[in-house]
Amino acid sequence: MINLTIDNQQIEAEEGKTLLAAATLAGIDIPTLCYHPAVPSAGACRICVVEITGGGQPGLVPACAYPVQEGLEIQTESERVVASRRMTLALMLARSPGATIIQEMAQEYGAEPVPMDKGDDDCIMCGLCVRVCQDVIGQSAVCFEGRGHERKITTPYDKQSEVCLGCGACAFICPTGAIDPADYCPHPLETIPNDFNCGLDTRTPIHIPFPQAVPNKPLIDRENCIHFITGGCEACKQICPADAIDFDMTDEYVTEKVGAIVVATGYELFNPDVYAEYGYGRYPDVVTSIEFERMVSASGPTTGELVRPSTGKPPKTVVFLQCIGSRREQGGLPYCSKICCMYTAKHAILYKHKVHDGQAFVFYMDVRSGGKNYEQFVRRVIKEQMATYLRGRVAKIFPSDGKLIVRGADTLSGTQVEIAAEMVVLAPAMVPAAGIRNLAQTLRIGYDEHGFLLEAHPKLRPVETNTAGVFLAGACHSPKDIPDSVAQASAAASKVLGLISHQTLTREPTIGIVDEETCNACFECEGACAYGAIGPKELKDRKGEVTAVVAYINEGLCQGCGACAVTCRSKSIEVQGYRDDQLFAAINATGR
Amino acid sequence: MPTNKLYEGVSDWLQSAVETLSAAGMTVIAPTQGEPGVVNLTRVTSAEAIAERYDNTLLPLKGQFFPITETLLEFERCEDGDVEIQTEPLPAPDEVIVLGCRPCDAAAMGTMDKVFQWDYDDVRYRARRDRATLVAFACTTPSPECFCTSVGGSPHGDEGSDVLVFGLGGDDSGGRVLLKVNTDKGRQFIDRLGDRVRPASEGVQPPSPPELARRFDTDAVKAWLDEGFDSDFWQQMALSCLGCGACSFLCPTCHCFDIVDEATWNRGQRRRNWDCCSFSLFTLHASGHNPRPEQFSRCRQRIMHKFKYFPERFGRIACVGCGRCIRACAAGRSLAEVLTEVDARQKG
Amino acid sequence: MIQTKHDQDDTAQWQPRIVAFLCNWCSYAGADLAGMSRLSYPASIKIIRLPCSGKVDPMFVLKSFERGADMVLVSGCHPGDCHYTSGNYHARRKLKAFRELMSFLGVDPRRFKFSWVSAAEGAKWSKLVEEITAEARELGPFRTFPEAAKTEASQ
Amino acid sequence: MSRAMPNVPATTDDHALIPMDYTSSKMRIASIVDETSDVKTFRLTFCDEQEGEAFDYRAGQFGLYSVFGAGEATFCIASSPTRKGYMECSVKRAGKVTGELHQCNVGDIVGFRGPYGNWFPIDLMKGKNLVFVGGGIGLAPLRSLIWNCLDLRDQFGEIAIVYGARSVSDLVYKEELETWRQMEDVSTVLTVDPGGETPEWEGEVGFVPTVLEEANPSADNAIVITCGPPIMIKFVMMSLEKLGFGHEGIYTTLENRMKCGIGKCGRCNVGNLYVCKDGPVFSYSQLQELPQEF
Amino acid sequence: MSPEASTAQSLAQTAAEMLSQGQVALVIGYAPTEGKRLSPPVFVTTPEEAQRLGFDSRCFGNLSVYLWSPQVRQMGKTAVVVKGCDVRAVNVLLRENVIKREDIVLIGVRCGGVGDLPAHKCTVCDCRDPQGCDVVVGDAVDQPDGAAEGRYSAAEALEEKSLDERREFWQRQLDKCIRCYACRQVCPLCYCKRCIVEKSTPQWVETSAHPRGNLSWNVVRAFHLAGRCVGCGECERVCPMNIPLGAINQKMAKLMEDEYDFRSGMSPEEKAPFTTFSTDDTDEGIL
Repeated sequence: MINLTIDNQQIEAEEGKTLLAAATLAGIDIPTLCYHPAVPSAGACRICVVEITGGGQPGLVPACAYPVQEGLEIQTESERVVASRRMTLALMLARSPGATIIQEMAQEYGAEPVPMDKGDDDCIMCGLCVRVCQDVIGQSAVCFEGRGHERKITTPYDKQSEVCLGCGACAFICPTGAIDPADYCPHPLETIPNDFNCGLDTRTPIHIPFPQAVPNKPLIDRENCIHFITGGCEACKQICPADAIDFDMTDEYVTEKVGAIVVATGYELFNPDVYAEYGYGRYPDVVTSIEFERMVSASGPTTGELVRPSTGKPPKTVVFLQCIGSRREQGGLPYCSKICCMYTAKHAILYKHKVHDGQAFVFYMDVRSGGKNYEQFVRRVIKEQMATYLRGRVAKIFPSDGKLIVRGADTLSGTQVEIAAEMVVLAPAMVPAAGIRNLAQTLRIGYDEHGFLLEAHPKLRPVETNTAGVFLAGACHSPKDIPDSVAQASAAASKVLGLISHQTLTREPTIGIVDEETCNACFECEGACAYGAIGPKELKDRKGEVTAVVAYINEGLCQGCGACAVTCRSKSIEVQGYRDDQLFAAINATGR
Repeated sequence: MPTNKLYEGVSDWLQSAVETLSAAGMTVIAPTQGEPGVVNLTRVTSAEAIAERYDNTLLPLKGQFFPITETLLEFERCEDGDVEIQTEPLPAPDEVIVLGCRPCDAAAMGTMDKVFQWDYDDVRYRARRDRATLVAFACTTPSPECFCTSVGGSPHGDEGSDVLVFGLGGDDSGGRVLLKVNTDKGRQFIDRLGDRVRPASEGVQPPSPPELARRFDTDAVKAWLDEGFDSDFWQQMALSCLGCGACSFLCPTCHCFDIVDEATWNRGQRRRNWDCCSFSLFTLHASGHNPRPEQFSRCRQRIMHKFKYFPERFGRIACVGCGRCIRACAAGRSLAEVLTEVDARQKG
Repeated sequence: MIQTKHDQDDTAQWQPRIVAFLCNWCSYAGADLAGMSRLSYPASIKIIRLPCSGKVDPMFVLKSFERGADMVLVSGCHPGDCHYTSGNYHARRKLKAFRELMSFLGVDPRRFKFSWVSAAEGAKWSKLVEEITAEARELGPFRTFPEAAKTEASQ
Repeated sequence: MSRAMPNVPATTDDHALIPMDYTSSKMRIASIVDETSDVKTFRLTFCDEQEGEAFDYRAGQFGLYSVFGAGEATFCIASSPTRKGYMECSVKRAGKVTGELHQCNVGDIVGFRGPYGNWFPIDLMKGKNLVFVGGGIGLAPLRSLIWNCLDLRDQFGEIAIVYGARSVSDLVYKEELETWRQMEDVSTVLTVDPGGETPEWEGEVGFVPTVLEEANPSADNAIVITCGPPIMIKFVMMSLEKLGFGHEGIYTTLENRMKCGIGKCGRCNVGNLYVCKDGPVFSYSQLQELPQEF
Repeated sequence: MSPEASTAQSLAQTAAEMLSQGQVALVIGYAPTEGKRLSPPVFVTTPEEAQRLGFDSRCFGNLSVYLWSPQVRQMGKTAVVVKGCDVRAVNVLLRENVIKREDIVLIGVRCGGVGDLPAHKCTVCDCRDPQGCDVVVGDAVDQPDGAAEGRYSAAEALEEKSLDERREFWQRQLDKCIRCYACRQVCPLCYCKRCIVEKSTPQWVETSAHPRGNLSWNVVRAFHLAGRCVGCGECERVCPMNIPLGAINQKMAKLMEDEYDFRSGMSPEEKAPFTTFSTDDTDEGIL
């Protein structure tokens, strides 16, 4: 360890560290522009100069490049230092008057631009981008070119660089934000829509899926990550101080033996663009309720500001349309999605909170507000928030003069209404999550024509399925609001606990039994079994010697369908409860 | 009235017989040609239907008296819990003439009679037997599988038949024949034929039977069987046996049967069906114990029964050498060969 | 004294006897739904409930005919919807082959029906039974399926 | 009526034939006793009173019982011919007919034809000491004879009964076993196989042959009647030899599969004998003459 | 030397070698015998007896039926003489775990067809050269031309008839059945320890040889062989009542080939149609 003094403070530092690193570790702030811990120092910008006042040769040295020495005494804000920085900044300000960080630092050090040719380049020639590209990314896509005032940062021959990966490390690291990688990069640099915000904003390949995500850790989107596309970059790995990046990590199939499965796959929204009359997807100001939800969210794309996507200005008139796809026998779904009435009312309130002078209209079929305090809530929206509820359907939405004309019927007054709206919010139907049929078939549970999963009995066994050990919770079963989902989830959880709290499993006795005397061990039954419940069993005599191998049905896995029994030619498998003699008697009785 | 008397039949005696007997309300059963190569006993009303040339019928004569399946009784469970039982009526009393079985099959009825009429008299068998007259046609061309002479029979054997018919022309039946009356029943049959048969002229003798080599000696066989129960011969002998019942079902002397109920929920029949000692389940107890668990022990039983047990019990061999079992054997096995080997073993 | 069913067949009131094998989860529930929905259908059908159409052994069908059925129906879940994943697929394959076999042996294939009826299809069930009953009535009593010979074997 | 144990195989000539049409008499189940988990004793009475009065049989004979629709099965008559007016059989559930019979209720009608077969040589047994050795359901035929002898107690010498089963719950006729135990002129030894005893069990624990040897009945002027599982019989015979019993004085009864009961169907044929006609009762010396196919 | 004599010599030599080297304990083959309609099976346990082995056009039998006989199994490792068509039965037995490949030795014999006519199966044979055998003997033989067309001719001839004609035909044929079960016993694939007809609780198939019981028996047997029958024709050959059982089996085999592109016994790894399914199976005829 090396002892030295910085700003009269005794500190210890590892040998080989720079003064800058040692100071930063000690909590002493030394400004710099061209330094980054992941990039070898060059001492290019001279902002980090400090004064050696003792213990060595006195003078100004760049803190980012000067190694610690035993007994060194350093001042970081001495007059000489400040003067030096002021001069440096003055020169920089002259060259790059537009760079925000330079403006700020210049102001801090009281630097005035020197009277020379005013530059218009934000680049301060620190070369950090060149170093990161060469030393960290290893590509050397950017370099210095020219001499004197001709000197600039560019790609070889000013052409888009074939070696550029488009990683953006240069842009990321540039202290003044002077680099647009699109200038250099031959690869298309697409923006990635942020799914959580319904694509209303973008995100980087490395991102945290949504603010409440658990665990709240960033992840790499492999499909968009330069490293996974080209094999290069790895900038994040170089930069990450915690060394947390592991490109070799892959998605895993996790196999767990479980005693119960709760299916809670939730819902998706019906895609309203099938209804051309509403113009969703064509008119930017026609949004779905979930998009609206994100817009008014403080963590959303507009940080809670409600603006029209087309103009960025708050909408003064918003029309909410309920039952988009729901309760529509033809061209839609016959069922009521149950939650739309209530969230639309909530949205009307939120809207008024965001846009005080705005007017909300709601087109509805019926207001279904069965639930504790639900009806009162809707009444409040109508009375206190002055939302206009119109009973009827909207026939057409079309743009006109920067607005959307919503033409619909008010069936209560029997009139045609036309509203010039600045935003239209659609409340699409709830549909089961994609892939639900595959899942249901995998789990051998029933589903209805829409894909909602079937409970074992609508009244008596509402959270169980016909497959023992599989339970349902939430909107995978039917449209549900949050309290209903929580209630069902609680019920499912308690069913699971009830199931696994016993030492032994109680199940229906309807299972296959093999007659070991007559089993031929052809194992054709194995092929017929959808549950993998059939396997070989060794029969042993008293001495423990294997006398025969026969089929064995695992009574925990068998569901009692009987496909094996039909496949068995020697009729060596009986299904309890549907035994051959029982069925024989039943068939005999048909002849009475 | 003396039996063993010879009569001559004129060339159309057969046609006349069928017509006369049918007209008298009798049932005439005769060998008829079915599919190519297959002759079986069926009811006929005209002599034209009768097969002209045949070695033997595919199915043995026994089925006429001991059908492959027959109803013993019918029952019905009534609503009040009672059961109504109706014993199947005995076969109708109209007379049956079997016209043209082979001497071996007729002889086999002697074996059948023994078992169905000892101690208990099987009335169903008895009724069918009593009403039937057996008119056998002597064999002219025994088939290569025939071995009647080895078991005490002959292509011209008398035993069992009421009348034995010898063809004097080439055919079995069509031309001029000599009818030998063996029993009173046979006499009655002759009487019914009227002028189509007449006492044979003096000196007319039946033709001599065709040559049929004697292949083994039943006394030697019996002697070996007396000691040979535990011989390893049986295992070797039985290896190729597939355990089917073709030999037994086609055998004119095999008589094992099963009694089963066949019913819907409230009514049904109790039936008697042919069964076979070669079947693995034949002797299986409900407990799972099987006194004859291996195929060889069942093969042994079949041979022992025919050539040792039955003779000991009833005084005659339960085999007439018709050769059906050899013709029917799926594996090409031959009872005659087995017995020839047994004979050879006994004789060293 | 002991009559066979056909002794009574030729009356004007003749009703076909249809034996139906229904899977527990779809078709039986569908028939149940038809009842709950107060849909009526002919009483000619005699239902035997099984866990799955895949449990229908061809012997059941054979035995039903032996016992005097004029028509046999097997009904299960629609393809893909089997409670046991694939029982109905197994049934479809086996019973098609069985129908072909019976037809080959001269048994009228119209006497053997197969249908998909889901738990939600009470209306389909009642309509189906109406239709097949009408067809069975048209086909008339199934006399051709062999009974045990009344007379003894002629061999 | 059948004859007892022919010394010479029967032929058709030596007596009048009995007509046989295989029909069954109807009998009503008068009572059912659950002996063990799979054995029930049925008491049957003839539906036709006249038939009932004419019915006579001897201990050791059997009959063909039928449940209409299921078929016929053979069981020995388990009650004593000295007890008139009814007949009993004990049936272990094993196959189709026995399974159906177990489903029957009191009042149901079953079929019966019989009695068939020979019987225990009770005339030879008079004045002799009797040793009954039974195992499991094999007590049923012995029970007929035991009660027969007990009902004519003064005609016999000492009577000893050795009976065992796999476990206490497998013992049949439990009440009667207790009655025999209480009788002063009958020595009754009951046993269960090791492991089959219960805490309350007061009898012996051990296999029947071992217990028989311990009981050590005298071979003098004695006749043994035994019935049980084949393996038990085998070891009982060895024990009896040790105890000095001759083969002639040991009788047992065979249970071959039968269909006709009258020496025709061929199933019970063993050697030149028909178990249904020449048996089911055989002396041990007779059995030794037979092929071992029973 | 005639081809038959040279085949016999190779068979005898092969079998004698296997037996003397202890490779097998038993060789099952054919013993052609003068004056017989059928060359019966022979069970050879010593090199000397191997001289009895031979092969000619009377070797109808499918000897694979003996491979699972308990007595044969007791004797130890067994070699069996198989024709190309018999190998198909062996393949099914392997597929259904009845026998293990390591327990048997297959001596294939190239066959130019059996029977006088020859048999139908031989005129449509496409497997005269035995596949998958440990040893193959005999001279090369030609496959008959156009084998595939006539493969199911017996079934097709009946298919062309009307329903009533077929009913009439089969009633007459099946009424002949005497329930001797020779068809079952000779079938290499009827290896059930307890045949369904022998299960009495309940008695699905009536044992009486009346028309009802006979139809049930033959339907159930045909169904149990559907997708398994290799068309060896043994059942039809041995039927003492000459019932054309082959036509029924052909019908089912044709269905399997038409619907599922499946021919049984072509390899031991195949999966039988009735142990699996396809979601694409036809819904035709389903209401």
